[in-house]
Amino acid sequence: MVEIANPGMLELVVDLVLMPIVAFVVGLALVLMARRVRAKIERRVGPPFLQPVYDIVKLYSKRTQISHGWMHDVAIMLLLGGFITAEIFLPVPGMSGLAEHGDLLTLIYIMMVPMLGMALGVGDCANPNGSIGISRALTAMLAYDVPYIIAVVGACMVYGTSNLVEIVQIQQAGGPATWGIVTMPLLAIAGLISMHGMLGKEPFEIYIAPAEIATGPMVEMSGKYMGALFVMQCFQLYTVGVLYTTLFLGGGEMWLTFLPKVFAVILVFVAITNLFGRLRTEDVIAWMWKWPTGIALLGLLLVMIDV
Amino acid sequence: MTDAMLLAEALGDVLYTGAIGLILLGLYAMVVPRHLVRIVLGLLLVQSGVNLFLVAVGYRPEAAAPILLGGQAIGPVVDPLPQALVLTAIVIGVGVLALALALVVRVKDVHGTLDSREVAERMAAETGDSRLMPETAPGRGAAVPAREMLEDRS
Amino acid sequence: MIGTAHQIVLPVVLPLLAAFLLPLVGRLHVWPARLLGQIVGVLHLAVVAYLWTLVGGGETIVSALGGFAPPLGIVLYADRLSVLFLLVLSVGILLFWPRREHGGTRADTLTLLLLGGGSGLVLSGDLFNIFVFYEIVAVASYGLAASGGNAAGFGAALRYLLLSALGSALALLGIALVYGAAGTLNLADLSVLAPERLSGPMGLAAFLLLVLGFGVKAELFPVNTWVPEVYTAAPTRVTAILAGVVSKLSMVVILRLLVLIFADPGAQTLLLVLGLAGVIAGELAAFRAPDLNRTFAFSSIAQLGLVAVAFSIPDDLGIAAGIAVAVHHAVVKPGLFVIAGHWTGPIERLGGAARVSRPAAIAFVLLSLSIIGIPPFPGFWVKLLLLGEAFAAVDPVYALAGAVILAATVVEAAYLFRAAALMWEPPEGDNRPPAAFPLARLAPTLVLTLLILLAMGAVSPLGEALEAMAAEVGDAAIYVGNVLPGRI
Amino acid sequence: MSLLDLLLLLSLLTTLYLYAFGNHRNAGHLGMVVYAVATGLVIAMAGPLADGTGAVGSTFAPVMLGHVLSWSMDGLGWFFALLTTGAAFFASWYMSGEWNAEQPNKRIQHGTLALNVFCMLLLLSSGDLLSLFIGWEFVSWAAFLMMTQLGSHAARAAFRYMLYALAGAMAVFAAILIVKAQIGSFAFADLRAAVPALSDGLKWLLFGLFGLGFGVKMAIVPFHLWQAPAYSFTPGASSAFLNAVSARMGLFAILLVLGKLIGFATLSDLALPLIPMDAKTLLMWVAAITMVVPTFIALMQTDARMLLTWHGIGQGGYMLLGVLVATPLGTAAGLMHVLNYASYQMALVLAVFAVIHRTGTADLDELGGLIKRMPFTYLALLMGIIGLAGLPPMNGFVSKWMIYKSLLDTQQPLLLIAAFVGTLGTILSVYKLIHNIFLGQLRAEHQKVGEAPGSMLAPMLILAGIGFATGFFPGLALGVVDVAQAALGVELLPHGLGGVYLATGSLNMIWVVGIMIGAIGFGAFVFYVIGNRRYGVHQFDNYAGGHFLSADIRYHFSHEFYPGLARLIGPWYRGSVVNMENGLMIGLKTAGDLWHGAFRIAYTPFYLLVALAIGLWWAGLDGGF
Repeated sequence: MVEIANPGMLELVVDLVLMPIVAFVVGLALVLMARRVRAKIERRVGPPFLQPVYDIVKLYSKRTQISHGWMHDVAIMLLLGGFITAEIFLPVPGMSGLAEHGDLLTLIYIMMVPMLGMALGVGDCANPNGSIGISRALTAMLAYDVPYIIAVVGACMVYGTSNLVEIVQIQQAGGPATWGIVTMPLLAIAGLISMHGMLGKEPFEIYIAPAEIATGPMVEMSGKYMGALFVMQCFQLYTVGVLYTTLFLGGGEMWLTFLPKVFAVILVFVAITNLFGRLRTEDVIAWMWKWPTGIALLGLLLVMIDV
Repeated sequence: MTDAMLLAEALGDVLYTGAIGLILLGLYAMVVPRHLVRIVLGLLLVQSGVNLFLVAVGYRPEAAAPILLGGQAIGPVVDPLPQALVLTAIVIGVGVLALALALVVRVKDVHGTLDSREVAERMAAETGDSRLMPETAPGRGAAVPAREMLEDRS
Repeated sequence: MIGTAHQIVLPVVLPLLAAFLLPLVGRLHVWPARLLGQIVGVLHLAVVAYLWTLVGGGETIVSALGGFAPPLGIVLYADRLSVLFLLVLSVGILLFWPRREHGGTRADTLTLLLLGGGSGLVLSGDLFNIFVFYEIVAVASYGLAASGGNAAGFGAALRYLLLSALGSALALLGIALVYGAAGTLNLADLSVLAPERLSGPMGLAAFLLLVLGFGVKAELFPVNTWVPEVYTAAPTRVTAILAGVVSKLSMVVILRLLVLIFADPGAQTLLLVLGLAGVIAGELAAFRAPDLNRTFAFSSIAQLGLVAVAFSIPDDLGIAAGIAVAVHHAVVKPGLFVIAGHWTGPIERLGGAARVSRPAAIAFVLLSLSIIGIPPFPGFWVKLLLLGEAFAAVDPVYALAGAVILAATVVEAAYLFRAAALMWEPPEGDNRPPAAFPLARLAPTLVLTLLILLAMGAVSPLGEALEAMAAEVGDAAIYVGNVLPGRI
Repeated sequence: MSLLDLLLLLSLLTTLYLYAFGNHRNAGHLGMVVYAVATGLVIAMAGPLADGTGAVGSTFAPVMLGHVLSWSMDGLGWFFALLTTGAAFFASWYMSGEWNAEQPNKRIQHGTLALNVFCMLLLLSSGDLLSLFIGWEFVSWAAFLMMTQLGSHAARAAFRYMLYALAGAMAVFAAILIVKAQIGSFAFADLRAAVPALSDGLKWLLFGLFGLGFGVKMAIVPFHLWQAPAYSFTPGASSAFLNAVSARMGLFAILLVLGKLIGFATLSDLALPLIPMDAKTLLMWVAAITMVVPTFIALMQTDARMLLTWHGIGQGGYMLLGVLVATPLGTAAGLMHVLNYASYQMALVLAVFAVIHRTGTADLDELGGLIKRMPFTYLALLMGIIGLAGLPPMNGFVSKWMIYKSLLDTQQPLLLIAAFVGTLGTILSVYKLIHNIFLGQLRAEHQKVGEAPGSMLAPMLILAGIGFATGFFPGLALGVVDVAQAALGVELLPHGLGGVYLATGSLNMIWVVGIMIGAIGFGAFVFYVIGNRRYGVHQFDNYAGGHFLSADIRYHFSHEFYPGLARLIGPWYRGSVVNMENGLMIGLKTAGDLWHGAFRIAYTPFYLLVALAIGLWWAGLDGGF
């Protein structure tokens, strides 16, 4: 049995409180960045600095708050709870929270909980548009999770551990030459593509398809239900960015170098997003299982030869 | 070696050849023709051949019949046992042949034919096994009395 | 030893005498004749039971008929094996004694003939007598096969007769070959002379002829084509006797020949090949059989094939396994034929049978389970014995045979349980369920099922008895020593 | 009289009693009591078994044909026995109330359940290869009896099962007879001692025969076709019991014979020619294929029961894969998955049958919206699918995590990816299950449907609760697993109440679940306190593109739930194994027809002649004419 140095009580409480808050705030900033960049590309001015906050406040304070059943409500709690849990198991500079008590694999699974919660809630709305959206979203998940998991497994093999804290330590101890993106470039590429799919941005946003299925999962969401989705988006951007940074970009030794990496990752996604149209569901799978998966398998092969 | 002995040896060979020939002839008659009486006759030929063979086994050149005259042996005799056996076998054979012919008569009565293959088909039809012969079968599981089938054919 | 017990003659003489007497008595009136037949049947059983008390401990009775000492005289030889099969014969025939059927006492006469001939067949210690008794059994069985009075019965009996008579003729040829080579027909004498005079291809050819000849009744592989026809066309009781008992008697003869005279690998291989081919052919054909009667007919071909395979294993335990398979089959199959005889017609029409007559359906399932070899039924222990020997044999061919038998078991289960499952289904479409089973008709099956269930509790003693018996049978020296003291 | 005697006797008497008097309305309650007592007996046996070498013997040791049959239960059997009696307890509970009152064939249901328990206990306590085989046959036929009870297509499925099971049993039979012929004994210890001396060919043979025989029961690919229909068309509690326990007998036997007697280490020394793979890896890949293929078949099912049972096959693959990793972590993971799977799968099957009980259908295209009418059943099903999909906080996550981790630690990433792909398929499929039954529009004909009765709700909710509890505190289940692991001779996995701590990554479910509960609580706080008040609306008050919805309008997306995926991977379902099975059957039938025809058509002496000619030729050849 490996003994884990338990953090002091106070430190833990601070981590528990701070980590989700930091995630939320950074997430808001990331959303803002995404919207501003998009506006720049489209030669618009873009929203003001606090626009994400305004949006959330507006949604929560709307009068029309339609609930379609208790699962609909619980879904919202699961969304928020799932991501908050995920943040606590995702180490950031200075705070490793509970990352020692649950490793990378655990984190991946925790990240599926809000997804499932949302799927259940949407299902409870009894709107086929929503169900179709979920069907497409889950199909897309099946598509992008394959290269994603290959990348993650490859990374675990390279680092020889699935403990996130140690993964960060290994990269920081060895400097940029030991960063994932250097030691396993192919896996890093595959990971980038699959995480892009995870964010559900173009060209992988068939599950929203406003003109076709009326925004899919969001079709029956209004008021604070929509607000919760918005909050979820903040968390999601943050989580994906941090996870990628942790796995392939050396993680965070300090916030000053850490945050730029996270923003850079998201910036790549945002930049790519605006270049593409939308792929059909089966095309998403076919493409995901062909290119990123192929690259990832090749990368894994190299890793296996190496290890 | 005298001529008589040579002749006797040759007789032994002739006996064996004849026996085998009869058996083969009988087998041919049992396998190839479809007429029941011919088949029964084939059986007769086989039995005769076997009996002849059995006699030939006991044959010794230049030996006398194994009959004791006045309580003393008269030089070399042929083996008496096969002859006794053949006697029994002939009796059995006659019995079996009689039974066979009796059955042939009954078969002709009930099936109206002496063609062995037709008999087989009719039997199959009667006992409900028509899986392989749709053209002759009156229908699966339908037990058609033999007499009626007879009339159908005439 | 030459026993003084002349009761050994009784099982042969009594029924034969009665068989010839019966038609005469029948002229006067039918019922005394029938009564006579039944009394003789029971007496036969009593004598056999008495014989068992004499040989049960491992003793043997040798009786030279007419006072001529062997090898010249005719010998009857009773050891545990022969008395066991006498017992099977006697019980089987009593259980399926002809009821009131048209034709007066004809069936009774033939049955008695079968009883006497069969008794002679297992007791004879002499090749030619075996032939004679075999013919008596054969003639009786032709008559019985035709006794159903249906058109198919005559045809089947005729075809059966032709094949069987041809087989007998060939067997006689085989006997002639043996005699020509060895100059004697006494089994014990032959056993002494065989290694010297019957070991070459001549011996093998003789064995082939004998096996093909006697194999007709034993349902051996290529000469069993009469089986489905006769078993379908003949009355149920005849089918039960022929499949259950008579076929085993021929197997006993083949066993004696194999052990005493032809104990060489060539003969064993021959028997193995024929037996295995019988297993494959029987199970596959049964798989596609249209009705229960044919299913069981083919299945008994396969079971007899198992017996042949077991006997071909050059080991006492192989013999034990063979005897076990034979006896087990003799108990199970007649019971199943009774069910098949009542529920004729396509298997697909069996729907609803279990509702109509639950005891019959349950007996069917139990007997099927035993014949497939599912623990804890006796059939399992029988198969364990057989396959254990097959896999333990030195020659890997036997392991292959074991594998084939295992595969055949699956096929066997497939066709038996297809029928069993149908019985619990409602009738298909507009079909009516099969006819209800009168308990009186089912009685033999119930008795046999009970026997099987009882045997479950006595597997070990039975097994030990079998092994002792097989050790005795498997040793040719014992036989020779008993018949011809002083030759060894 | 030992505890084992008592246990076997108790279950035998229960079988007889329930078969005779199973129609009584209290039969279910009696069953509960008996199985509770049996579980108690099993637990009482734990003491001497805990160190891994002890065993509880039976005084019943008949001598059959010179072989002494012995029964004694070691830790491995104990583990599965606990599972069996526990599952039977819940199954009996389910059958004790309203269910019991409405079934036409109560006697058969109760009787076959008791019979299955008895036969399984007999198998699990077998003390030598012969008694193992006897137990194996017993279990097969008892399961057949259970499956066939509803007749018609259930009987057909059961018949198919029977053929597979018998073929497998024959393979096992051949294997034990070969063992007997080679080492002269049926005893476990003798086989274990003799294994190193056996030749490689023989080891391969034994591996193949045992693997095939036991694998059929586990429904490993390509012997998987029978299981789903056979388990699905069995009535409620029986189906749940079969799902939870029956196929695990195959795992038990594999663990016992291949794992303990022959040894997985021996298997990994058996190299295949040409490709760099050994027997153990081969089996692992079979397990991996078993995880993936049946899962994706499950995805395409439209019957809820079939969907679940197909997943059951896939889950069996996880267990097999876990134990085959053969490290302390892997073995513990595989064994723990057995327990976990039993808890959530039973809950799932029971919930689905509760739905059938109320609505009369399990067709996923004909249900929907039942969350409004059967919320507690929904809850049980929800917890079940979370377990099945292997997501936190349920126990399924823990065992799956351990399996992944063990594969990662032993450097087998490809198998890990296969396992993960299986999990992804599971998530898709279980969402379809819960969505099509409980979410979406409530159909007009189900407006008046009521919640399942308490006697049916209680077992499934408790089972789901067990799933949650052992997810929260995996140490509870791992403690039980330790006994089996010790018996297998695998080093014990160090674990705490909350999970395992390894140098390469740890899992503490107390923290994970605790934080999750807290975070969801915070989510609830945010939801209820912040923002404006919500209000519920009727489900017809929906966005419908301008249409007015009414009860007769079908406004539910359920048929072909994953059209995009189906379009892409649809052509991959080529049914190769089905074709193989059909081909085999056709071949068999053709061969049968040929022989049958041969017996029928030709004039018979011809065969005699041919045989004679061949025989004489051969005799001449043999003797050198």
